Amino acid sequence: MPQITYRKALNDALAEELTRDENVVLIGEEVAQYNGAYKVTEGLWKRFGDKRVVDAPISEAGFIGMSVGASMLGIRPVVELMFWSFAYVAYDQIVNNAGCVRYMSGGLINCPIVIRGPANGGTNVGATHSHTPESILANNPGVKVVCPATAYDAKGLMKSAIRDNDPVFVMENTLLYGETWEVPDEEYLIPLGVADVKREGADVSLIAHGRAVLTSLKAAEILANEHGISAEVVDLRSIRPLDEETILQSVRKTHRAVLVDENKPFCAVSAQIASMIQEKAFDDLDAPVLRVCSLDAPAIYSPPLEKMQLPTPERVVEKVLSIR
Amino acid sequence: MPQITYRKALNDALAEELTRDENVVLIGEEVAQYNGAYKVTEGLWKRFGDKRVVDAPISEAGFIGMSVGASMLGIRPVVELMFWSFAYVAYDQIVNNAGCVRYMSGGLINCPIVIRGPANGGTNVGATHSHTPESILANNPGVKVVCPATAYDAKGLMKSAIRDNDPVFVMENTLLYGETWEVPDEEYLIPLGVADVKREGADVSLIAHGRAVLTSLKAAEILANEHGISAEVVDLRSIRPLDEETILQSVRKTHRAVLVDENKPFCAVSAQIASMIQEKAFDDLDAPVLRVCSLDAPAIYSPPLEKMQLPTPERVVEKVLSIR
Amino acid sequence: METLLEAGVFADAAINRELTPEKKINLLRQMFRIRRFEQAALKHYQAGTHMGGFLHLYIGQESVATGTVSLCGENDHVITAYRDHGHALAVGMSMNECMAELFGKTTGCSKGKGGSMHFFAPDKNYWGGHGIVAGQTPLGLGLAFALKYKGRKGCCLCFLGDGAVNQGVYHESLNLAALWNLPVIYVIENNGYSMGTSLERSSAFKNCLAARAEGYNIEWDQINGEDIYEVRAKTWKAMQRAHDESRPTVLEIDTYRYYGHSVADANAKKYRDPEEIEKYKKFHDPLQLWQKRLTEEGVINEEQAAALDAEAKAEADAAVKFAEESPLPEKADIFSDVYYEVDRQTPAGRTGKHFFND
Amino acid sequence: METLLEAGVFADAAINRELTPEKKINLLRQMFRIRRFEQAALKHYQAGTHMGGFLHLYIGQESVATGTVSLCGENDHVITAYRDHGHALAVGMSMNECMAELFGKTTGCSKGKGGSMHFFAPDKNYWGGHGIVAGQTPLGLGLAFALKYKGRKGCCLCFLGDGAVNQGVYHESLNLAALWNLPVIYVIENNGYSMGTSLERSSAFKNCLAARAEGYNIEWDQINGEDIYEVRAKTWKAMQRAHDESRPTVLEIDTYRYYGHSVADANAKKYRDPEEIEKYKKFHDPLQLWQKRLTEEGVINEEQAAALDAEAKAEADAAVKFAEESPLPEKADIFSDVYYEVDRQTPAGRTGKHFFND
Ligand SMILES: Cc1ncc(C[n+]2csc(CCOP(=O)(O)OP(=O)(O)O)c2C)c(N)n1
Ligand SMILES: Cc1ncc(C[n+]2csc(CCOP(=O)(O)OP(=O)(O)O)c2C)c(N)n1
Ligand SMILES: [Mg+2]
Ligand SMILES: [Mg+2]
Repeated sequence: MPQITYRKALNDALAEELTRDENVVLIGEEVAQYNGAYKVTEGLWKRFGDKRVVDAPISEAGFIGMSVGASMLGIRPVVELMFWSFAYVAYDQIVNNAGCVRYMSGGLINCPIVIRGPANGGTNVGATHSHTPESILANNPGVKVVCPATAYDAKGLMKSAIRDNDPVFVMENTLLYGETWEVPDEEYLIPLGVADVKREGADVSLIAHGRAVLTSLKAAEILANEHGISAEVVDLRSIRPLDEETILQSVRKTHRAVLVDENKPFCAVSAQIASMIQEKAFDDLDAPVLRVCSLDAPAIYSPPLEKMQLPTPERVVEKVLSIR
Repeated sequence: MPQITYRKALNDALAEELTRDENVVLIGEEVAQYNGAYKVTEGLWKRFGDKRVVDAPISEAGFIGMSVGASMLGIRPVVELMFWSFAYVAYDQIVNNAGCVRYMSGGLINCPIVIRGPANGGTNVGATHSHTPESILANNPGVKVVCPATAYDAKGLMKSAIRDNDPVFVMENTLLYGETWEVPDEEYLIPLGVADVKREGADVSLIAHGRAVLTSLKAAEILANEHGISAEVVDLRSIRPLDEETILQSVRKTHRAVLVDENKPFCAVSAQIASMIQEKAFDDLDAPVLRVCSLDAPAIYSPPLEKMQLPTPERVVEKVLSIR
Repeated sequence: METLLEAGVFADAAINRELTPEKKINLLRQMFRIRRFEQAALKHYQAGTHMGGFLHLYIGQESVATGTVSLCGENDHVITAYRDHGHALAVGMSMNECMAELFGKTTGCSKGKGGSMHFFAPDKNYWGGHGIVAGQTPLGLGLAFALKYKGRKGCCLCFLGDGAVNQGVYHESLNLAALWNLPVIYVIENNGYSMGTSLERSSAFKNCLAARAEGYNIEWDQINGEDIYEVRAKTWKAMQRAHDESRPTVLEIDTYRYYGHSVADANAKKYRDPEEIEKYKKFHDPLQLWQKRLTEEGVINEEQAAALDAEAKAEADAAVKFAEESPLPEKADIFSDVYYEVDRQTPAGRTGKHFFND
Repeated sequence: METLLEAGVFADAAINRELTPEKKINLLRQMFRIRRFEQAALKHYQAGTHMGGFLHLYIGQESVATGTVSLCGENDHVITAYRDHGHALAVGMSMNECMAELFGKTTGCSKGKGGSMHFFAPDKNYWGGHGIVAGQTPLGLGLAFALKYKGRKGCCLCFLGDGAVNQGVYHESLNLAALWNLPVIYVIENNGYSMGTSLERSSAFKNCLAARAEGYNIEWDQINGEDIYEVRAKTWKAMQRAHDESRPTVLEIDTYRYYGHSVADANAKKYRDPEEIEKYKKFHDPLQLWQKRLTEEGVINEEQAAALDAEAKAEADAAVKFAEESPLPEKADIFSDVYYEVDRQTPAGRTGKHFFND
């Protein structure tokens, strides 16, 4: 299978869906002529033109709200946020309009909109640019949230997101754009709401989403090589809808779980899942469900320090050893 | 002790702090001449005048951001949001400016701002007006969040919030404004970060915040009278900082916990606390920690239905019986 | 102040000259229907048995929705804020589905899930009904974007209040509308107050609020809302600009609300001089003025007008009966209409957990 | 196009006539310092060993921060966006603390926690350094509010870019500034581009961006940024309006950035015709023009100017050395400067759990 980058996988997904459905339109800052601040939309403006790939002014609330309105009439906007952090200036449009209009209209309306962009720390861009809002957005019934960890998942989930008839928020990662994975040439889709066991194991379940999955895989490597512990790595892929079954199956097998989450700890996705596991697999647990999150402060700039602030394989290993 | 309403308790707290510190200024829509959409600021404009009590246009991002800026120069704004739901149009100003500027300036700045207003469902005002954002805001290190359940707590917490030198978000409840409790005439403060055991019990801990505390007390009544179960009711009062010790003491005593939370379940405060309890009191638990939250859909309008959507004493009792 | 009506000038506009007597009478009928519907709603809200939440009455402003919407063709769309009953009836929604919505019944236009602020009828190009001030302004822009994208010759009439102009998203929308030549018309219904705050206390401006459009190089105009002929003539110009040039317009229509901001408005008579309210009812009431106009034109007489009013009242009473007799949603209905895919039970809707109570 | 400088007219403004030779030379020194500081920063960013994140260079725009800030008195405050190095040095921050911040060291102005976008010096009335486009605009309004509240005769200079004018919160701020008569001056540094998007592709307007102020009844003016005399003369008028009448102003200063949007800007030379960049460097460079002006005025000669430049370069090199030799924060420092009460270990800071990793 060809090896392509996470960035290229997203680019291919967008190109394929733009080709498949003329109602798909890309909107965002610098997505067209500039080819995307992170080059995810490279070449698409040249190929699909002004109508299908639209450069927007710095008015996130305006163009996201506009996209929600257009989606009510059957357009399928795929909006790029240069950083998901900028969703905060459009928060009302995202939560109240994209998220609630179907309900408030008694189901007369649906919003087939996708909002995508990077949501991660680790690039020293400071506190305001490093938010990971998957937890706060997934708090709202009516929206869907996915966090792909690999190029393969990114492409398959993005295509499903674009075809989904509800609002879907795709959270990518600038640290992954340049990483490569095997991705087949043939078209494929990955359904929302299906987790993926990225590594089989027997002694402990490492459960994560987004880049934390790669951190977990590194930790599993160390645990196997240095501690003789066999860790299973469960990649949630989709936050809402959530694949609870796969999580529970893994925990029922390993009887131990450590959640790895790049969000700040308070009310993070890992809190929801820890709460769910202890509720539904109480008697299967041989130890408390533990969490490894970002160190609980705004994202620090200093490059060597921010590295320590995010979950590291070492911190994951340490947690696992504490409940071995 | 005199009985006063939750509304009057807040009004007294504001009046006392306006009198105590000339840098305290109230800003918000209809807070002055109209006396407040919910009359919490009644009489304050008449008494303190235009400079201290300021009517604002419908520009939440603008006047909250303005208040954050003024707080950097030592003003102590107390901003009213007619509904906390409207924070969503000011979300960036609240999270990135109030919440991060201290950190990004290496501690050179602090923002002694209070944002207050009702955050609750149950009044049939629809999905966009019924958000309970305590969980999503408390996700951010740098901010503080309190949710008073009684008039006594509302006054004591509001006064502490105004004197606090960090941003504090006070979430009130329109269904409680008219309720009365005993409140002493003498001045008192309630520190942030201290929970309150509202009812002692031995068999199960009901842990809640805001109006859910009253739901829990009703449930405790029923459990005692109809099922011979002695429930302890722990009122968090403060979400961040959080009093984990009081929660854990209660659970170590009762060995069972049910969390009651008017937020939607996914990543709610109750998820954070369930996760914390199982982590820190794993061996003390005789049953999984369970949660009773609002039914997981946007707030429905239909009055009889919205009543069912919020946690009811009956649903709490049912959960408790499931783990008796 | 006396009424500003200068008969003639706007009546002679082409778009008004083509009005048949039937059409003119229909405009009067629509205004009676809006007023009677809301009077019935108010009465039953105060009875306190069925309705909850907010009830923002449009009474006094009927000519705005009636006049503007009367110009809409099959590709013209309408969206507004929470004061949405008038527009709903103007686009052709039935009193039954609207009243039932207020009563929170399954037969309501939004199945009792939206309430007063959230009336919708996409089949009639009516997109709500939105509770967050100015939150609808980029949505209206999006409807215009979709029309242009699909090559349909139409426009979106996006209504907002005089207080809503101070929400930033409205300005972002204006810039996008002008920059991308989108056929949207922002109609500012200036009733002089945002809740208890007068125009002067909420907005800084030159000339009028619509004039802010100048900064975006957008055409704008000001309209005396008590004259349906003027409302139609000037709105039509804007609609032609949208249809033919795909350019936006901002219109400011001066009007007045007789009741409080909402039924919950305790101070309705405090921040406004009662004489001011009386003056409007006496000299500027759009129903009376239109009826007077039609009488002068010999299009209608006293009895006929009274009959229209009586019909409207009867229709409203019947709607109340319909609403009262309609069923409430079931508890299970709380979980429908959240996700399209779940409602349709598509493969996507059947994959993964969507709801998290247990 | 040739330079627009018309000598004389602005040089004769009272505020400029009172400039002593020393002061004029100091303005040149400041501009050299800004340019040399950033050239050194760029060099070490590209070396790739210490810095991360963004680095937005101000080179080409030096006259704006230098000219405007030179007018500030003890109650005048400054706040800007992420392109904040020039303003930081102009208000008197040392190259050492600024360079150390870029290197993420504890000796940085923000202890290495803010980085390039977040320089602060409240003791010098400098409030940052803000990364969210236009996010600083209501903060600047708040500084003005505080000054007025405390009865201090001062103002806030709030800088923003030409792309930032399309964020709604800026418009909300304009309305509040005008409505409440707040002494804030919004200075739009119009360098023609927001990242890769030209002014024309991002904003619809009449005359210029500043003219949008008209809709709020706010005074505005447009300034040729390459002429420090013009920058000072027109900005001073606005500051007098703020000081004496407590009224806001919007100023648009035309300028140009020589480098990409940030060091990460891969397309810096794609969306702008290289000739355009060369033309600016050749005919409109604010340093060269000011040096030429001072030479004509006989205030300075070649060698003296060269010496100033050399001093600036030496200062920048020393700052790099200082930064390199400074210590990094400790892991524990991640948790300081989050809460004032915790940092001070007050009773409030010692009550309840503030951090949730365990
Ligand atoms: C963002 C936001 N802030 C505040 C409110 C509360 N609110 C509802 S209507 C209203 C007044 C709006 O006045 P105007 O725009 O003039 O419309 P009118 O009510 O006069 O029709 C306010 C403050 C809201 N719904 N949304
Ligand atoms: C709300 C928000 N949206 C997008 C960005 C990304 N961004 C940073 S700077 C910039 C361009 C701003 O251009 P301009 O306002 O002209 O200032 P300049 O860079 O020219 O100084 C963009 C889009 C951001 N930081 N914040
Ligand atoms: Mg109004
Ligand atoms: Mg620019």
